[in-house]
Amino acid sequence: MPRLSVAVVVFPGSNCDYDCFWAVAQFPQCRVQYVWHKDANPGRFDVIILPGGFSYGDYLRCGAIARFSPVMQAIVEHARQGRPLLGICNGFQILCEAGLLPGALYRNNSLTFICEHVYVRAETTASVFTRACASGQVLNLPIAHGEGQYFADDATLRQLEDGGQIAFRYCARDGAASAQANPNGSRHNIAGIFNAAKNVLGMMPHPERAMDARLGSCDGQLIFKSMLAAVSA
Amino acid sequence: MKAHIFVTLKQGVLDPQGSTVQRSLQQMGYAAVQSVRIGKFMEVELAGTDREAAATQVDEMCRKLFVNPNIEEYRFELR
Amino acid sequence: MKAHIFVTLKQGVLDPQGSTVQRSLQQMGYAAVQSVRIGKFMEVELAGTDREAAATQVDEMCRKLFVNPNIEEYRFELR
Amino acid sequence: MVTRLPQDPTITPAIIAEHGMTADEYQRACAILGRAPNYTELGIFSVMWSEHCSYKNSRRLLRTFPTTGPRVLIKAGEENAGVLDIGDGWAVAFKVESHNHPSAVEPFQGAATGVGGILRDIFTMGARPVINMNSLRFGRPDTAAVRHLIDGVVGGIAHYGNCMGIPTIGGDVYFDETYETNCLVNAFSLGVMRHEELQRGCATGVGNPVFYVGAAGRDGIHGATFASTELTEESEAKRSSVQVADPFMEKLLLEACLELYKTDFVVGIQDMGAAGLTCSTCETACRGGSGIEIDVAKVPQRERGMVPYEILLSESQERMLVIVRKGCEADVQRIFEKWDLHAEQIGQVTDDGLMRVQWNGVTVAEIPARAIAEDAPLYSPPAERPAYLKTVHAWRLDAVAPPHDLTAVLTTLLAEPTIGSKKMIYRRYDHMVRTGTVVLPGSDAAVFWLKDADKYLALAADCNGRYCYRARNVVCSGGAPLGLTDCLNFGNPLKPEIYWQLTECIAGLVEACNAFATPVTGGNVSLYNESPDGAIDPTPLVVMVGQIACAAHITTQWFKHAGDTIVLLDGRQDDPLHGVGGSEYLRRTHQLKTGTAPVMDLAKEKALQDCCVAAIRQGLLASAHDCAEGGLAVALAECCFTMPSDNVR
Repeated sequence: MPRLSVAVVVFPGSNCDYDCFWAVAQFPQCRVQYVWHKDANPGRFDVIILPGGFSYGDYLRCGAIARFSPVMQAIVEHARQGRPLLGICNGFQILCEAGLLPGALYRNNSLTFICEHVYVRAETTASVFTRACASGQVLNLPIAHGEGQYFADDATLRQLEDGGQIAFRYCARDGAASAQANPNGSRHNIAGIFNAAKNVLGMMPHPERAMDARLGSCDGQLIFKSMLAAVSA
Repeated sequence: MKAHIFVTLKQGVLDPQGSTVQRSLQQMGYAAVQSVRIGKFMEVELAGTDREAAATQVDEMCRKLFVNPNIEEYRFELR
Repeated sequence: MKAHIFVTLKQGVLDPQGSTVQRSLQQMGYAAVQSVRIGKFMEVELAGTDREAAATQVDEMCRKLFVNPNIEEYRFELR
Repeated sequence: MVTRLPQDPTITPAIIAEHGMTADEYQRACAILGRAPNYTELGIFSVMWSEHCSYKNSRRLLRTFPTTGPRVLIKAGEENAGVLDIGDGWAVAFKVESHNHPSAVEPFQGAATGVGGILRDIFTMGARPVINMNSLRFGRPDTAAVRHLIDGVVGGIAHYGNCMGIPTIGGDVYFDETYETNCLVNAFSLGVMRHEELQRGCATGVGNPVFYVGAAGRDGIHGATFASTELTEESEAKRSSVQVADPFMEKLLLEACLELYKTDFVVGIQDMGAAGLTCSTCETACRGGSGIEIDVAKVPQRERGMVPYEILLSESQERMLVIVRKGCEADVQRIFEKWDLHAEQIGQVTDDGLMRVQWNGVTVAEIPARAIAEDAPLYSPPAERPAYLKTVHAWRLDAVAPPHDLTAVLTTLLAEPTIGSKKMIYRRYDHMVRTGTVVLPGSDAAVFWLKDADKYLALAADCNGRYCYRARNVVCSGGAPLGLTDCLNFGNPLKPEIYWQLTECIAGLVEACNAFATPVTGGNVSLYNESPDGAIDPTPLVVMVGQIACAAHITTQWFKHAGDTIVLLDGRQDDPLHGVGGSEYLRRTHQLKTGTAPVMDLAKEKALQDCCVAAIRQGLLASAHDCAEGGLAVALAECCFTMPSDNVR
């Protein structure tokens, strides 16, 4: 079975690159490597991951500067060819800034950084990233962000809802997407979205931090399992 | 030459910082305050004196880098 | 009545955000950019039309809440 | 030959005093030089011999600490941080430092730069920082001013740690009137490395180039405890004592240095903290037994027209001094450029034992490196037992009526900000990045899993202003103490009762360290913590680092299954006050800060802790919790409700 090539892109200020590398390395069928943001042609990969962190110190806007890095051209091409591209936390912000995903992430309505475990509901299993989940399954994943409030205008939101492009919603333990379960004020409790072709996923929760019972949850494995199963199928 | 750029959140986009500041001002007794919106103010110093060229460049910088069109709008002045 | 308030870092105080944005603009090919300083811009809507009273109130708000006197300075305009 | 710059003011007794130096200290400087110092040299002597850098009023006491042990690789005081072996070729470097005064002036930036400074002390040793903790002391959170201070300090610590991607996994916070106008911000960091990756802060190899990474600004010059007269109107107008933190720059600096350590281009490295370039040059030369020559005109400057005095004493953040192997200059430059950092060669190592500073072809300073780094004047001011202790020790239990409603007392204690949950604080810290935090904040000790080494560390930071012992928290989590670092926060040492407090506290710590065979690996002393109505309570903070043999031994404080037996291990002496002396109960229910603290029988305490660890290792314990503030009742309550699964929304 040919090994799957997975790239973890490193921007100046990324800090979850180590955790993403470790998460993917737990799957023997994967060959994972770091790709430096200044590398204009890093080569072909089966999967690309944009990790969390504070790319360029999150100055101006989270991900505002990272999107101009030389590596972005290859990432856009990777997405255009329909291969899986996962942006986590700061990675999600970079995908929005680069126009690969609609809408924007901005300051939490509590105005403070929040790091805690939350529940999110998988809205569809018809995607490369969630096919290993049961429909409507509630996952226990940690969040850690200060600018995770998702915003899109009404027209875009309608398109996301109708197109089944909403990947995860913040919810309570029983799966109810209530306002009380919304940690940052995101519209429609959105925690993660797909592009139209559903090969690009941006999500604020950190699946790479939920890969081991010792860390409090293994639910993050479902996302990596789905992605790798889809690619090797 | 100096460019003063003002980047503010679009109408309809909730401004958590602005509403928090508004509430605390009212608690501090400034009843006259009706609304507060907070944005970014940038001073960019540019070499050269050709106002035409500077205006185009600053506009380009705004659209490319300074502004996220989903949630922000901008205006600028050349000094 | 509207007050436009500009809060900027004092001279000599390091502006990490400004210098990072300046470097990125230069890497994007905007060689004319010599310096970038980023501060806050606030629009405060006030009831009433007495410019005198408004000016004193806004000045007070700046000193009490908007500005960190250790590292920031401010100016405002009434529209 | 050292020259006098045209704009240098002539040195008068007033200027010497303004530099915080006594007449004797000035004479001592002249003796070392064999002549009078010029203005720049006066600045160098005054900052190197300030209390903050030389510990002149506490060094003699610090020397009594036990600092050796089988695991000690780098002893306290030898380098920027102590280093301990944790087995299989792995080692940890850790230390705690205070940033109290800057945080009182500007809470956010003061606390943030405090974190930045302690991180540099760790990665300058060759270690990747993987754990941050902090210990904070504030006044009562009942006023807007204190709440603003808390928000700023917590915000600054979160900003720096989160941006650097280093988890802040524990610490402690106390709220007491004594800290009303003098908050304490003690920042701790721990890094991990292979033995062979250890870096030294010494300049060796004559001719080896000296590189300056970062840029100098005028910030922080007043921060080095002295003022100076007008040099140029531009410098005076712009000089600000507030330093702005740039964690993004430090993340680049960290990654560049760690990449550098994988090569053999580096001979020595030291971060630029207090006293900036001055301290890093003379200390590296002193450790290397060599000399160092630099040209400050080559130092990258953030502001125009800086003079040698300012460049040498600038305390701008995020800077390193690197001594490079001759011939590897270009290789080192390439690594720093990859990370968009500016590295400039400013001089080279010499063998004349001197620290020589050039500026545009003129020698502006020439001082024996070893003398200035190590021969600071040391003092033992008079100590005198404080008068208030008489009344404290005379206090009897029957001075207060026993409480009739115990439940009300318990609920008031649980509502105490010092005892209550700190979730609203640690929720703002990313305490999960690097996927190693196996016991989240909220338990006795934080437990971190070093994945690459597959080893577990238990860490606890605490100090009750009235009495303290930290080994218990580490033991309750299943760990055995390895070593500790301390931050001694006291008032003005020239007041006899304060110096008595410092002397007694250090003696107590020495006794406990010896009893538990736990070495001190380094730390910090912060003196002159005073408010208008007197000094703060003595606050000797201790951060204990322990190691847990295997995952199965990890123990948390909350009850696990109904029906389990609850056992109280009680090592207390026969205390007439039954532990009520100096207790939180007395403080909050009766507004009394009195009564002799419980006397600790160290042998009994050691036996108690050994018993607890043995029980854990035999799998007998489902949980273990130490009785601290609030006593037994609060401890039992905490065992019931701190189970994390309740924390998920």
